[in-house]
Amino acid sequence: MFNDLQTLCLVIVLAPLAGALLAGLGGGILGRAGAHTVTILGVLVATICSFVVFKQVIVDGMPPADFTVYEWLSSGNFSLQVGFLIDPLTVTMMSVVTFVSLMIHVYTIGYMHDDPGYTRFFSYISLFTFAMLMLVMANNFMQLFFGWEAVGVVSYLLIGFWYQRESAIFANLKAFLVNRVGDFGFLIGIAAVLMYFNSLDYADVFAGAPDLAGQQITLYGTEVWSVMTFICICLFIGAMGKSAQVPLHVWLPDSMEGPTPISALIHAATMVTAGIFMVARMSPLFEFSETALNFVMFIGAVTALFMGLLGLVQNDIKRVIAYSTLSQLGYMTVALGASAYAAAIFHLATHAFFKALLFLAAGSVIIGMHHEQDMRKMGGLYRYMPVTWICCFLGTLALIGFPGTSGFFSKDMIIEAVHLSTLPAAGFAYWSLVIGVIVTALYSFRLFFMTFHGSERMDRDTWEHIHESPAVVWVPLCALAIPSIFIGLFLVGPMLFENYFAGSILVQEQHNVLATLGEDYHGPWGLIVHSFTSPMILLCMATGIFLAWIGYLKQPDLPGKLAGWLKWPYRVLVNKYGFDAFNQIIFAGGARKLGALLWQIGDVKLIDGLVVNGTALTVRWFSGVIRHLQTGYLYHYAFAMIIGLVFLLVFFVHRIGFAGLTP
Amino acid sequence: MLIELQMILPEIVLMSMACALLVFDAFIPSERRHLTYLLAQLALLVTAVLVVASFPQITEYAFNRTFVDDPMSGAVKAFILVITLFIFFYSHDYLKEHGILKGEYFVLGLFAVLGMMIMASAGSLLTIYLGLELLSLCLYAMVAMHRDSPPASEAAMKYFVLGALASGLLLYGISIIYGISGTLDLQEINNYILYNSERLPMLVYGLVFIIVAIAFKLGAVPFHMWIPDVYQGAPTSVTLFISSAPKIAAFAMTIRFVNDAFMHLTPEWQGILIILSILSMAMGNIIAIAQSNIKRMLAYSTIAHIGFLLLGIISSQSVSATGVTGFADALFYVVTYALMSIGAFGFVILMGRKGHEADELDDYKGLADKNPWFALIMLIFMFSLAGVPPFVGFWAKWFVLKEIVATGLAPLAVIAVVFSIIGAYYYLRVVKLMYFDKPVSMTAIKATQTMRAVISLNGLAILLLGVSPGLLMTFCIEVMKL
Amino acid sequence: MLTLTHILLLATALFCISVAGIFINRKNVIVLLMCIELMLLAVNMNFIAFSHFNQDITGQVFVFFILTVAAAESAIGLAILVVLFRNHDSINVEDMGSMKG
Amino acid sequence: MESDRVIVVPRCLLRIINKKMFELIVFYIFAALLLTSAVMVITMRNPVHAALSLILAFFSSAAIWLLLEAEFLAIVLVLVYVGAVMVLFLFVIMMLDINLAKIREGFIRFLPVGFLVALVMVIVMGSIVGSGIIEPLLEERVYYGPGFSNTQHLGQTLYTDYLYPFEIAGAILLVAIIAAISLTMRARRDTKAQDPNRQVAVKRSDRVRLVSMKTEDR
Repeated sequence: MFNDLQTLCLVIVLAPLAGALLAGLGGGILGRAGAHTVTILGVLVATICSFVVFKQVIVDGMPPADFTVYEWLSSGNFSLQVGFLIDPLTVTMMSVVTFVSLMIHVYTIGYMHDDPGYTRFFSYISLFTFAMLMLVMANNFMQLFFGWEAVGVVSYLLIGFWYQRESAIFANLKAFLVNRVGDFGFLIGIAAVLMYFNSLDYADVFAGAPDLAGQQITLYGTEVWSVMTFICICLFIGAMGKSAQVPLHVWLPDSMEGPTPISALIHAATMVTAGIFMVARMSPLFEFSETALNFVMFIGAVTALFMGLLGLVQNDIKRVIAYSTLSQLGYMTVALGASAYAAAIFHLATHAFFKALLFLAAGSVIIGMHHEQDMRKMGGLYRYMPVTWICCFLGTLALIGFPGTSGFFSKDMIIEAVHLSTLPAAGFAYWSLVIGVIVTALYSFRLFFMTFHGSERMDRDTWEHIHESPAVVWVPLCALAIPSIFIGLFLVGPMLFENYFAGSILVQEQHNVLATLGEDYHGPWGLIVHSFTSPMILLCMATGIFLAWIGYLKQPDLPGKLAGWLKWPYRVLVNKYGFDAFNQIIFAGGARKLGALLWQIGDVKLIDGLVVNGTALTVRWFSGVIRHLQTGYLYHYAFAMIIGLVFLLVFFVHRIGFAGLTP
Repeated sequence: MLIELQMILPEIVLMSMACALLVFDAFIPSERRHLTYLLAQLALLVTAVLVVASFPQITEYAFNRTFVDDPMSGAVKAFILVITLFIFFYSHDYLKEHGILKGEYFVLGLFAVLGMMIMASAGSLLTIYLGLELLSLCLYAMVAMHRDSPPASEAAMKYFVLGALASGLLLYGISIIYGISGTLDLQEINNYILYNSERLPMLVYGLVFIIVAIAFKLGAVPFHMWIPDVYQGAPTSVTLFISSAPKIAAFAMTIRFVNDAFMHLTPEWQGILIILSILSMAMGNIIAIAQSNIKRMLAYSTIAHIGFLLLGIISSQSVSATGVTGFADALFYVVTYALMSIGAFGFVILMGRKGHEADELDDYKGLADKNPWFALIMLIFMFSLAGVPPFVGFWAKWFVLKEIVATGLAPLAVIAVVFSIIGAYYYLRVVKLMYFDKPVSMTAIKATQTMRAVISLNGLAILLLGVSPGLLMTFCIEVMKL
Repeated sequence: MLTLTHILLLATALFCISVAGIFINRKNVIVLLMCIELMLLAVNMNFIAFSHFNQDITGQVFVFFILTVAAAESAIGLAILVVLFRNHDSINVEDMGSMKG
Repeated sequence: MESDRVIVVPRCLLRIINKKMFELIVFYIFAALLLTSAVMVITMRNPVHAALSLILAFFSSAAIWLLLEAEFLAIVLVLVYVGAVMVLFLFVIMMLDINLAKIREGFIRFLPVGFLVALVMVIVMGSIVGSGIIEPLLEERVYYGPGFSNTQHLGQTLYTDYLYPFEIAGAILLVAIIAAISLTMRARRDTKAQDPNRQVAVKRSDRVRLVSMKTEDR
């Protein structure tokens, strides 16, 4: 039995890898059909095997398995292995990943049909599947980190897939650099884990966590931190990069430069959830640091609310959904902070379905509109694209959490859980999420109304050619619409309130908000009824929809006027709070672009007088100065050496106070 | 005496073969110059075999303790010889292509290797100094070797004057240490410091001068000024040489000083090195962003990497057992860095042709369209230098960071990480140019088959070491059990 | 009475003068080479002083080697100077600034 | 033989100056000479003058070395340095036709900064060295005295204890020779000398180039 599982796991991981290698290296020989056959076959095998393992673990109740497959490196007391940890959390993720990936593969045949990089593309997405599986199945930190990096690299390749576009390359570089920030935080966290636990295996680390809970670390000078807080915050910085939390979120909206449905699915349904998964996996560590949990919750709340607000002013249909993704990831992060890990994973699963649905619907609209993505040039499409219209409507309902839809269950549970949480950040998080509900409803219906209702604002040429998308596009839409509506109904009970994640997630007694919630749980219908009896959330939602109805159907000139009145807030939103500009200066821009960027910032008068401007000026001044230190003249070089010498002498010899030791 | 001679057999053989080569080269016509090259490679190979065959298991001394034979010296010599094999290989193609193929290049190269070997197994301040001078003099001459190139002679002059200044500082420091302790023997200095800690300020006075000279050789800020100009001005084959093997030798020299002689001054030299390390990482990474010449960019990248290497040396905790791995990390770092560096500069050679150096970043635009395989190899070099897994550069950084955190210098690790993020930008820019930009000219790579094979081998070595770094790391730990 | 400190101070002064010579001089490379000789002379002074006051011949042995190396060094330095002059038609330090930044 | 070494000094002087005082006076004289000539080396505008000042510096330090009983090295300094290295310097100065007028321009305006830094350096280093905490290892100063052969002692140490460094020094000199020759020796382009080897080995392809040209349209 055990060995069977081991073989099965190896097959799950290696099948996509084999597919990727065959398609990538032998693409020329295999041809297009050959390439997509081998990769789909590989992923199909992985999917089936994943389901088998899923059945064994969840249905048959097999105990969690943790085994090493291959010892990679052993030096001194430090060793690295490739190993798998198979428990409910893992198998859930495995199934989601392989299934979504399979869908991507199939969909790609149609979507990328005319692209010259066809085989390359298949190779990438198969490689992505492999990396993601390594990540979720890891039984140690190092393997997790490798999967993590590999996912990042493939994502980097995919964002820049259409490298002829200047913007794609820029987005590409940005994604990579921003993720590096997170990754290095992550790496320091892992190094700290190794230092304090002397092991990188989950089992050892989780077992040792309670002993270390009280230990302190002196960071700098007199700054004393709890070890667990330090480790958890470092790890969470990694999660912030991958799961796009403020302020490391900037790469995600730009990643929409990649091929539409594929990159959207990866960047909405699978890859970005790696951070959420990781924190859930590390729950035995996070549970020992309330500071870290507060931090997580705070960051999540900020992301959920403020990224949602940004969705209000975007006019590109894909970008609205991208910001909505950020906001929903924020909801998941808040759930993690509230120790409702199960709720986070649950929202992750439901979100995967309805967000994929919305993206594909957007893709369908874009195809119908002949690659027009600006919503200001749409309107009234329900007449021409009925199927897309219905599906989009259902997806929107799920997204705003309309009672009964899957989004309702997952999101409502998160809000309730936060309400019960006793952490200091919970108050702020709760109100952020509640306001977030209004915002979600508003931007979702804004998108819906602007696209499908109201006056027809497209030009005549486009108007003549609008048509419903072909079956290869709308069939997957319908296929996704069904789980978007119903899956929550079936999963909410078992996943949240029964012993589904037994052993894989640890929650301490005093944080266990889900258990408290479970005491009042009377089946999914009870939840729906409850939402009508205490209707605050429902009212928020209705407000949002009402505002959207007023602003975008009844009085379409109102938003413009509003923007005119509230100039300053509007600009702040349009400029995305200045994050992009800031990051460009600090991280991505480098010395070259500084001048131009400073000009831009000065031009928009966005953050005049704020820290950013000062920092940017300082950096520019600094880099300008230090580059000129290298004058090319010999005497300056010698001078620098002597100044360095004199400085060291004064600092190290005179400081010791040799005078006191004079005989 | 016989045993002593046996211990320095590799050095004797190398020197004899270098002299023989010198005579041989004078008598062969210039069109058979490649024979000189082959013989030089043979000399390296024979020496390498001798070093490996007589690999020392314990520490032994010879010639009144001026010569030390220990596992570290054996390992460092072996690494230097192997790296130099690669270097000569790339150099031969370059020199031939640019019409400056001269026997002296290889003779001086062999003498430089001899100097490095002497540094690696120096047991006395005198031997360190002489080894260093032997190396430096060869390098000065090699930089100026391309006699008709104005930048080369300018670079050589700058290198020479600053190098002489640095060796003057080194000598001043040595004289102070000698005056206080009354000996040149590293081990005896160590003992003296142990029993005369009340004379600390004077010893630190001498130490500062010595560290400054080490910093100059390694290229740590603010003693780095020669590096960009020399790297840019020198013929690429010489740049390739300077940027790799001598760094390993300088590392060995550093260990000889800080571990063999000044182990009891650890807090002091650590303090100095921390400052130098932070400055190097900061300046190297920031200024590199503004460069448009790839040789100059790689020069600043060297400076940044030296900062990281210093971190590895810092992270050894004085005399405790954990200190061993700190030095081992640094050895791992410098060896893998040398491998990446020769790869990157070798690539510049590969891209160039007669009358065209291919040292501007624009020359790399659109390489992926013209030659996907070599673009991939360059991508490996760049990613590895940037520290992206699974390439070996990542491991080098990882081991150092791990040790620096274990030493209790976590803020330093954070600084290192921040600057390597900034640093990733300019490596990625090269990748971006290769993969996403339109080519400026469609001239294909014009290089020999063997050159292509060796550079591919170099790239694959970086990948392989990245996939299984354990072997090399275990070896480094083994030899650094000082 | 002549003490060690006397000589060390003299050597230090000489050392500083020679180092100053390297960065004061902006016109003539050949004087830079002379400054280097001067610097080595200062170091030699140190060694000989220590050798004398410690009654240890090792210091003189070191000076012997420094003299040897310095001779070799100046030979190479002058050779580079000649090459430089041929290429630039000048040995002006300020003319050597083509590489910077 | 002691009687031969008598130095005639007026008795009145001997009363004031004992041997140690005398040593100190000699030291001060030559130290002053040394520092003056060193300053001249770095300030002289004409390189020939600088080289001559350097020679003076070598002479004065040789004198100080004699005071410190390093007779062999003092002689070597004069013979090798003044006799060979400095001559080489002068030779190169003469050989390169240096434009003296250009060298004289703008020197003074850099002087204050350089002087200031040099002063700081002197203070920083001098305050350490001059504080007197570097002491000899011996309690009392010992002289070898007249009967002792410095050269023999040095040679014995050099060829026994320092054999290995001695060999390395040989290698360094060899490198200097190779480098100096390979950098400066070049076949003169303007000579009319013939190389029979090349004349014989010439092929048609070296001399004649066939060019295919498009016929011109009329």
